[in-house]
Amino acid sequence: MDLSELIEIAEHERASRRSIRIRCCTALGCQSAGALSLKQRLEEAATEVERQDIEVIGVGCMGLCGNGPLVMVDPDGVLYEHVRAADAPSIVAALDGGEATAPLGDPQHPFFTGQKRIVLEHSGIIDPERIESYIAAGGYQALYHVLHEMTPADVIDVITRSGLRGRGGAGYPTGLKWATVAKSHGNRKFVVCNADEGDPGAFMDRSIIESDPHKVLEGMAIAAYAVGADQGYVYVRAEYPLAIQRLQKAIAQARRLGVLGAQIFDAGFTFRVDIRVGAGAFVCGEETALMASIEGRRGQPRPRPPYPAESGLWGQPTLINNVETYANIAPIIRHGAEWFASIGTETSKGTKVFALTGKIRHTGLIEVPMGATLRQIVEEMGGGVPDGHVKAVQTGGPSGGCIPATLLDTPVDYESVQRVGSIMGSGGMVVMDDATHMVDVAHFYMEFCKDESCGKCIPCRAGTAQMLHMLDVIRAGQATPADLEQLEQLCLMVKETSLCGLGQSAPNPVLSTLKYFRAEYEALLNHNADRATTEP
Amino acid sequence: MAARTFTINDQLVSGREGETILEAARENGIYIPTLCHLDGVTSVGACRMCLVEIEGSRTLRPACVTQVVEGMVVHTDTERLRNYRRIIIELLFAERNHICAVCVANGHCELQNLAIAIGMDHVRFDYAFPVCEVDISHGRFGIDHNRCVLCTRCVRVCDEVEGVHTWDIAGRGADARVITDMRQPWGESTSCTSCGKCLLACPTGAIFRRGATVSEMERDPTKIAFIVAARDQRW
Amino acid sequence: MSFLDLDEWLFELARHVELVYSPLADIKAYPEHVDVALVEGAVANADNLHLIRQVRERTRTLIAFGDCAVTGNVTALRNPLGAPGPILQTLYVERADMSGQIPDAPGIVPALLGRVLPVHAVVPVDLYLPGCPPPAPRIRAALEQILAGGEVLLAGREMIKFG
Amino acid sequence: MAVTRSQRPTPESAPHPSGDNRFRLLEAAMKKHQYRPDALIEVLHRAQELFGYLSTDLLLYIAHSLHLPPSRVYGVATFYHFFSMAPKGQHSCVVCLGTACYVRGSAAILAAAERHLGIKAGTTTPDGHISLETARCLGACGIAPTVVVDGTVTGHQTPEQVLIWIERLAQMVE
Repeated sequence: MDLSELIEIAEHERASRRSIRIRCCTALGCQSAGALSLKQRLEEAATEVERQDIEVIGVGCMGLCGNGPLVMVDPDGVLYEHVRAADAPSIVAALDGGEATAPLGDPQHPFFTGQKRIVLEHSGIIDPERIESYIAAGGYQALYHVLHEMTPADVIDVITRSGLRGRGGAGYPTGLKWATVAKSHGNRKFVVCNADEGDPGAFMDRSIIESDPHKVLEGMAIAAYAVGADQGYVYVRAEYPLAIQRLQKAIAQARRLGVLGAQIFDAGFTFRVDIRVGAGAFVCGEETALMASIEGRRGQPRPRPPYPAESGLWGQPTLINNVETYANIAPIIRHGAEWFASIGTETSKGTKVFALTGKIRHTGLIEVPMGATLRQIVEEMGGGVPDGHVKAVQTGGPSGGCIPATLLDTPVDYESVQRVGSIMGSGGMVVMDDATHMVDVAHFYMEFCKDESCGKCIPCRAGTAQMLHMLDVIRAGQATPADLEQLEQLCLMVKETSLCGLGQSAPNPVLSTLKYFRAEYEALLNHNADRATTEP
Repeated sequence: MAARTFTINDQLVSGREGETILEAARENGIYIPTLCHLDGVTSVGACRMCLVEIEGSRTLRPACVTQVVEGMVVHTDTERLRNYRRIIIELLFAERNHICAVCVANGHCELQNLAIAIGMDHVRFDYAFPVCEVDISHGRFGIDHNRCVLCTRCVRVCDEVEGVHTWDIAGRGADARVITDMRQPWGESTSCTSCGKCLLACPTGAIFRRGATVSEMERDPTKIAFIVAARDQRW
Repeated sequence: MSFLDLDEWLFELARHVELVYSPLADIKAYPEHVDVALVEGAVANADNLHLIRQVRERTRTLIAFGDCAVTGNVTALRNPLGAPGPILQTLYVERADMSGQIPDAPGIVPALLGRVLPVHAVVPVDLYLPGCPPPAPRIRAALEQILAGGEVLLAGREMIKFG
Repeated sequence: MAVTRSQRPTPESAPHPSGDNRFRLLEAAMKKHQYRPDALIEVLHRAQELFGYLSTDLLLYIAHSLHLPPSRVYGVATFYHFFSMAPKGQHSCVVCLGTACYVRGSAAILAAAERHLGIKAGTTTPDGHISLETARCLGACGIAPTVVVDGTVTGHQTPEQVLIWIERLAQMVE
């Protein structure tokens, strides 16, 4: 495989396209609403009218998951929502002036126009099950460019100057991490893609893999070249069967074409990728636990240092980034560090993908420049709460916090979100309305953390159980102001003493709701302070 | 090995390169409480009792796995640390059913000693009162899960010193339990060599000698380090 | 009983205090305005609950005295088994040789609480004196400090060891 | 050819002494990973796929094959929620309890299912017909609340709708 062959595939793919393309979303959300039978009906309908200029393709996520199945017809850009299989013939007929029976969507809605798509640039446009479709969109050219025209140091320099920070939550500078792994000595080095997207309410990584798996693989390959690794692992949750299946297919196709495997692009670079399927443990999103799991052990974190960059998988230097981080790599190489750095804010560059869910009119996946405000995202793009008001926006999953409606003008970047007591996290954004009781929300997350605590360190294992119990007591109206104070003390202790990020952040939902919605806790105090019951 | 000079609690001390804060502190006669640490086996930094403050570090660091650095300034006994350590011990007492009055290890228990050292005169949290099993199927030893603090010292000593790995942890979180083999009764374990190292390693009365009654379980966990040292010297 | 181990110091103590209530002394009601109460035992039944509330209301310094009062100790061993209802049912009815019934004599046999609780889980406690039983020197040290007025400080193995 | 092959079985194609062909498939999975201990979780996935759940005997078999201490295999198998140590029902109904589903009322859905089936989440009906389970988040938050019925993800669910699913499952007697 060399560049001319790559371009040949791309040109052949583009030349074989038909003028009218009916794109049918086949990502999980739409599949659950019947997208596969819809796609089949669309294909049949296109065949029935005997038009050679129509093609039906299955694509990845278009974003507006709540209104699926979604169908987009090119080149006119007509969007249909809530499409049923029975609507298929009318959609094809509409191409000849008929009227489609499916509701029309509005591609000019702020939900779409407010976005800036880098990570999701191909999402909903290309066929994720065909590598040719990715290559036609310019895929793997960045890898070729890197292997033939850049040294590993050049690559790291570009990533560093781009200002890209880890999209998994903590926002560690990606270039710095790569540089550390590159400098570390080991018999072998590994590159790991963290696709253990465990935050309930987050599905960015699933969607990226389902919609554009090769982009992640290309990013990993570039990273491997930069740090000197020859083996990669993608650690995916078992809860994501479609993503696993598409990734498997993508890896097989990439190997067949020689863009993964030995001697990639004849540049003396070898990189293999294997999938490791998780087995239902939230803590495995923590990097040391994730590595333990890849090694076939209980997914329990260990103290850092040593950091994975120095001593990771099997004691070798290991680079761990998350899906979205890798998906940013090829575009940065293609367009340059300055281009990327021109997007976003002073300290948070580029874009961020969010999964917008909860009590909101338009649920789905959006990608916005860093620094967009919560109000823009929730009210303009998301359309606000149907029949009600936004009470709070939860970001960062169980590790994050609830941001009250009064702070909706907070720009979304790493520092600003942290300043208001939450974290950027991986990108889950759950909107809560007036009907949501914040003590219940805290309880919900605490129950999650308690169930997911690995049990290794005492503050997290026993602390989450105790915090949950105290929330139970509060909800039962049996708590006193002293109990509330003790809960706060315990929260601080667990936050400061837990071994890993899960425990350190487990108190956040309680602390943030206490900070902004303390009255809801206080209203529950001293109602039924008698905890000694004689009930049999 | 190169020497490292640094400060613990305003006292200038010296340690060796590669040494942990805990080791250096002990050599200099400075007490740092520990629970999951056991001389002779790998440290896991799990109990968080040995957390110390290091100036310039955003987070608290476990002394058992943090190496000394030239010029570092360590505090091991601040108000904050004392408060956190007491909470850790209280959480442990509340987590399972630790009844000192009827325990074989009463008076010789590391958990009890820590409670005393930390000044715990009562537990401020509600007790969980979980249902825990007692396994006395083994001819010589027994395990009472009511008293287990999940320090994994038995797991590590069995794996690293005896080389058998009879013990491991099953389940997770508050439901985690130490197990032998396929969680069968200890007496039916086919891998156990009955060497008794887990008994030596156990900090509480969880693993006990059968026939021992209240306050009778005296053990010397330093024997583990002795065994390891002896083995290493032979090679 | 270990209170009696205070031996001759009891005479010293008697010079400073007046014994106004004790399960061993024949005093029917817990009096008002008590200075110090040493509360033994956990809160296990309705009578305990009633009494401890009364004690708290009428006492300046409430001392949880001994492991049962401080932790629930052996008396709380029934807690992991769950609420007493099913336990009583098993013991008094299902396993009874003859026609079994759960003892029920209002005013005589007090109802069991759902859970046995340490004293401080029911009412605020001023001082904790653990031990099973608390050894005499520990009791003496605590009482001496109380008699001397000021803050009571108990620390170290001899003073706060459980068991 | 086929005859020759069946007369002289190669080790990996030989059926397990028990005559259970699933062991042959499990063996193939372990061989694919060269019996490496780090493949334990992959092997457990395959074993559960083949056998439906992980019995003690099965775990012991895997432990011996991968040269791992039994307690370690048991420890790993019980650490991950995905692995089940008990047989599951013939049909499954999984209610997602992720945040988005929670905010949109999944608790009521689960309660309705529990009431209707008369079992708690995480258990199977006494006749072994239906297992009621919960999930931590299926990542299908856009169509919350979601329920997975026999592997098929369905969105925008209500308690009423879920009871219809369950009724349908109940009528699917083998």
